Amino acid sequence: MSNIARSTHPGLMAYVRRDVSLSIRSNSGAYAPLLFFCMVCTLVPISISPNPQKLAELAPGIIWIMALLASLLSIERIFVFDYEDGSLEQMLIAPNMMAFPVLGKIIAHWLVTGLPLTFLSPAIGLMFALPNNAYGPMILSLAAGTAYLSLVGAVIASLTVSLGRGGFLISLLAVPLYMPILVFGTSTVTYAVAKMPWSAPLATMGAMLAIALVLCPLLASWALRVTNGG
Amino acid sequence: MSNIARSTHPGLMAYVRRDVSLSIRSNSGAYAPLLFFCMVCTLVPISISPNPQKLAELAPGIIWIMALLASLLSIERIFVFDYEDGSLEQMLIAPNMMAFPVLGKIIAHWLVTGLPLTFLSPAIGLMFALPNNAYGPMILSLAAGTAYLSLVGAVIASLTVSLGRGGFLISLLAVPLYMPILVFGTSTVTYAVAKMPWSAPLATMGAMLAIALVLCPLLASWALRVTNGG
Amino acid sequence: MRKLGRKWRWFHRMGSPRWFYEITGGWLPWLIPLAFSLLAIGLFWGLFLAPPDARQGQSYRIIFVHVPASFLALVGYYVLAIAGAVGLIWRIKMSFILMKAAAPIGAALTFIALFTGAIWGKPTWGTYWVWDARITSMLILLFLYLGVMALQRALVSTDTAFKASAILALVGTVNIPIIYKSVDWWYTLHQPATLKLTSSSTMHIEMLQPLFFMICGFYLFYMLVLILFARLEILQREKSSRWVRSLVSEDCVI
Amino acid sequence: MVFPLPNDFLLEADDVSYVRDDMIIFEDVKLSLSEGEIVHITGPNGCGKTTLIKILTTIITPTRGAVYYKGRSASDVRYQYLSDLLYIGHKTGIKSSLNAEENLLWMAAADGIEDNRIVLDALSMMGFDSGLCHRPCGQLSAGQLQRVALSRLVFTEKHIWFLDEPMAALDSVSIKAVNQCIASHLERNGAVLITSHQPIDFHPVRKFELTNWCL
Amino acid sequence: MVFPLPNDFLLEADDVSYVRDDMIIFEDVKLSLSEGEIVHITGPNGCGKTTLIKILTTIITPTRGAVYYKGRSASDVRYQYLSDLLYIGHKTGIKSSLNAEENLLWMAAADGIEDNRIVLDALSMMGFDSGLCHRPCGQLSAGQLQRVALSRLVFTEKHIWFLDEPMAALDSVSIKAVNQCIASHLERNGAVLITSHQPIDFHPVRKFELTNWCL
Ligand code: HEM
Ligand SMILES: Nc1ncnc2c1ncn2[C@@H]1O[C@H](COP(=O)(O)OP(=O)(O)OP(=O)(O)O)[C@@H](O)[C@H]1O
Ligand SMILES: Nc1ncnc2c1ncn2[C@@H]1O[C@H](COP(=O)(O)OP(=O)(O)OP(=O)(O)O)[C@@H](O)[C@H]1O
Ligand SMILES: [Mg+2]
Ligand SMILES: [Mg+2]
Repeated sequence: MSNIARSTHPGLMAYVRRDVSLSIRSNSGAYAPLLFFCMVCTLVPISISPNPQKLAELAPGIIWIMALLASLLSIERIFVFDYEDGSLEQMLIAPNMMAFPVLGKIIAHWLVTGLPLTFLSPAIGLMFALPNNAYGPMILSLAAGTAYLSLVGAVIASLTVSLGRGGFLISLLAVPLYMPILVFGTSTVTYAVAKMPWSAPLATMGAMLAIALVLCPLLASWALRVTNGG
Repeated sequence: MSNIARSTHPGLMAYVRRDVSLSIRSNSGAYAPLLFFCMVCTLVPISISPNPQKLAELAPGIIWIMALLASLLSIERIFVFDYEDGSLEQMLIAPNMMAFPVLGKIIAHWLVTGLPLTFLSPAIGLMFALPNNAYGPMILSLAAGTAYLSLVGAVIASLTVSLGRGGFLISLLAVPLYMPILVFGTSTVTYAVAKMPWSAPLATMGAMLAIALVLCPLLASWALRVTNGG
Repeated sequence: MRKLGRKWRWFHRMGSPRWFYEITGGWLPWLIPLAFSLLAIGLFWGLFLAPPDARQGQSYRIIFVHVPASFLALVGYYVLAIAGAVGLIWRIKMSFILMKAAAPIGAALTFIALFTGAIWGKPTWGTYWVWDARITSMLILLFLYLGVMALQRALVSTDTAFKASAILALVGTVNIPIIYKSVDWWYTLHQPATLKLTSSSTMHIEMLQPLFFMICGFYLFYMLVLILFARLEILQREKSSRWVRSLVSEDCVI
Repeated sequence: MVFPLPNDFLLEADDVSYVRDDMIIFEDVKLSLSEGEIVHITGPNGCGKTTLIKILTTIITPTRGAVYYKGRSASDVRYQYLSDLLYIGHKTGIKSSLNAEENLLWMAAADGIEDNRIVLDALSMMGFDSGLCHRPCGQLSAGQLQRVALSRLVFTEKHIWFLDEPMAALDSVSIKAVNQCIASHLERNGAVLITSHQPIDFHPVRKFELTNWCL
Repeated sequence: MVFPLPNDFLLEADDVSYVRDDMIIFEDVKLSLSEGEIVHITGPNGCGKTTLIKILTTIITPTRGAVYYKGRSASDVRYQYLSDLLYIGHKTGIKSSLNAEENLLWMAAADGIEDNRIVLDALSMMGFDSGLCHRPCGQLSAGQLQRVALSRLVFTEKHIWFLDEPMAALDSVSIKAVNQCIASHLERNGAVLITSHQPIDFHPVRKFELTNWCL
């Protein structure tokens, strides 16, 4: 009896599916971080300058900062609801490596935050008069970069999960860790705008992503155990 | 006996004191929105440009956007904790005009968000090489503007309170309403930078603040009643 | 209940979804052909008969969709807000139903206005998007519509959803003039008016006539869709009532 | 109804109905409460006990019907009514970052009590260990938290008590303490409306059975 | 301990102590559970019942002592032990945006059950009205929610059940249903560890009294 239960326990993909559908069901919907991204991007021309030339200069940095914020502000919720309703305790006593469910949840977070944001970024680029040759690098850097943000953010979120809505605490802890990827991400795009070879920063991002993909789920599940008293 | 209870029921100032002390006690502390403001402002030179001249140009807009975000992201929590722990129900059956407690909570929100942020803004301005003559108008516009943001945001927060952490929904609803104050706020500062008379936009902000001060607590308490089934 | 005066009785009967459903059922046979024929005439006239523009050539013809859509997108918000206010003040359910119906239509029209404007911008301004005062405030209008829809959808209890989104619509109305003013003012501050929408006074009379048809057609079309959406909502909300059940058993289609 | 009902009930629900999302929760509920009386609302899970209490406390507006306080519509004498009622629901309004004493002091302020001696006495009467007083309430066990919330009963001066499952999570010692509070309140001519799935042992308790309309 | 204890208890807590923030919650607790046995943990509020259950389920690591599963340290045979236990605590792990069926299906997947017929049967056995199935769980009453959570008991194939105050908020009909589940589980040689402030009416129930160390 125990063997059956073990082999069929919901694994990585089940968690991905569940979390994606949960955030689609949730009140604000899966499009929420996307909306935030759009809303905040529209603030920029209004408060800084509507001049297309100036906007084009700002575009890479602004798009990247806003993507970072959208990811940062939604990562808080990756574990906190599970903590509050008791699902996290059930996850802790599930008979499998906890890193898999955790990775599943991280992937789900990226699927509802980073990925749609990446797809939407060309529209924002258009509105910000970004030059044509920058779109490709922008999309690639955002796709890899937001995945990294989700991974690293999850570790921070698992450390602060027992604080309830730690809210801004998470931003204090996460922003320093996010900085390197922000630098490489914006350089990829600004290099492309300046018609310089942009593959070096992008490759660095890829390498960082690969390392994070291995380490972060392990670290996050460890942190979850510790913060729950284990 | 009922009269005593009525006259002594915690009023506006009691709520201000309580909410301020609650957010000082909370895990992330009262300094949280402030930290967020600082963290995010530091991202700008990294991702856009460290050039002081460019930064000076961006400064009014960036400072204002980040102040708006800090206010927006913290206003969500003005009623949601009270909703979750049942304090809001107790507020609804308190024998006094509900607009007073609500105004008290709004003032408390401003005291822990808008006001410290206003005091901190000169430091950010300094880092962004803002010209000297712009500091006064910046402080004045931020003080009035963040108060307006807290007031209008509270109405939106009360509409979404029953959605739990509606999270980003609040940003969709609030940002359009925040736009005018953003325009006037940044204009005040940019006028000052350009050595033009900046009293007109500031006066407009003052007028908007006065109207919001009267209407928003009423609207918010009405909305709280409605969203709780009344 | 207090005895109602005659006027008030009429007012409250109008608030009954069933009354609305029955009366608008009689309008539909007129409204549908009228709206579609006006649209057809306007489109045909505008696209094929009207002369090309002196400066813009053929591309200006998008005006026949763009202007009516922009116009009704603005009007639509007032419909939404007034319906919400009436519902809140007089507690009329029908008014809330109309408000709920008005939101997606308004959002769609706003989106059409933005989309056609963007398409038009490419040949005339050489770019799809520019942060012009009018365009920006149109974008904000879209957000306002989306906000009302999202709140409506998110609140599960229908009564609460109606009241809350009505409050939101009201707050938005207060803000629309402020938004418009502020954005207008912001634009003129930052950038000299290099790009300006061609003013209607310069428009040729032969272009104005089909435009007039299109605007009337859009108006009727708006009414039509609003009524259809409201009827659908009524059927959904009153599905357990006797009159809707008998309707369904008669195999009536909306 | 235009005229107030000619009676002396402290509280009366007159043909109250509530419909939520096209589902009738209950219909035409008639309920009255006099001074010195305790009414125990019973009924299966989901029959609408919590909803009824929230309607009586004016948090929720009923679809039809009205609540009368001393013969006058509760919405007419709203503030007078509200300043005379105490409601402790499933969610008790305790802040998890404040400790027990601070929480209770805030609640006591609603009764015009600013004295922390009274509050500490109330806590010890409910069997709340004074050694826990310095801890934020978020670190208390389920029962300890409920004890803190119910300490209000010791010092409140409100007339009508609405208690929604106050005994859940309490051990037998604390249940006795709560019962004692209720008994002395009834003696002082107070009125209590209580829901509980556990039996309540007062002799003159009037049961009010809500049937399950949903089914 | 280096060697596994030479006995056949299904579960055993061996001199478990727990200290939280320099406060001793309990010390040297010895507890054993055999197949077909039900143990009722009692004690006043705050004596550490919930903490003890969390230690037994390995969520919390004890300060001293260890838990043994079939004579071997639970941390050594961790996955085997975990795949044999079921824990329903104060917080039940129900998602408020999913409906009852969806919630249970997810939980059933942990037992290798993918059949929604089984889940629906379980719900109706716990007296959960099928008309409520389409509603998100956030819209259920306190007792209805608890019924959904406890429906797991009907179909689970786990051996050891840990139930932390399962009866809170339940009406008498559902309490009977839960008791029935437990009874048939015991007959099938399962083991149950339960905390409850209400009396539990099985005849061979073994009480385990936790004393309040804090005081
Ligand atoms: C995305 C971009 C655009 C948006 C959001 C937009 C929005 C609007 C709005 C709100 C109106 C007012 C409707 C009314 O009050 O009757 C309007 C009218 C008009 N637009 Fe656009 N527009 C856009 C692009 C363009 C472009 C590119 C052109 C052509 C160069 C254009 C030409 C016109 C004209 C001729 C009118 C009618 C003039 C009037 O009645 O004042 N628009 N547009
Ligand atoms: N998160 C926490 N942090 C610190 N102390 C805690 C925490 N949770 C519980 N405690 C303390 O640990 C002790 C045991 O708590 P526990 O929840 O195990 O009690 P319990 O026996 O389940 O009580 P109840 O009958 O009220 O449910 C209590 O004194 C409580 O104050
Ligand atoms: N927020 C809500 N939205 C929609 N329906 C709800 C909501 N809360 C409760 N209900 C429904 O209303 C009915 C009455 O709920 P209520 O909480 O009043 O029951 P109750 O008698 O207190 O039950 P319990 O004994 O379980 O506490 C239930 O059928 C429930 O499903
Ligand atoms: Mg209840
Ligand atoms: Mg416990």
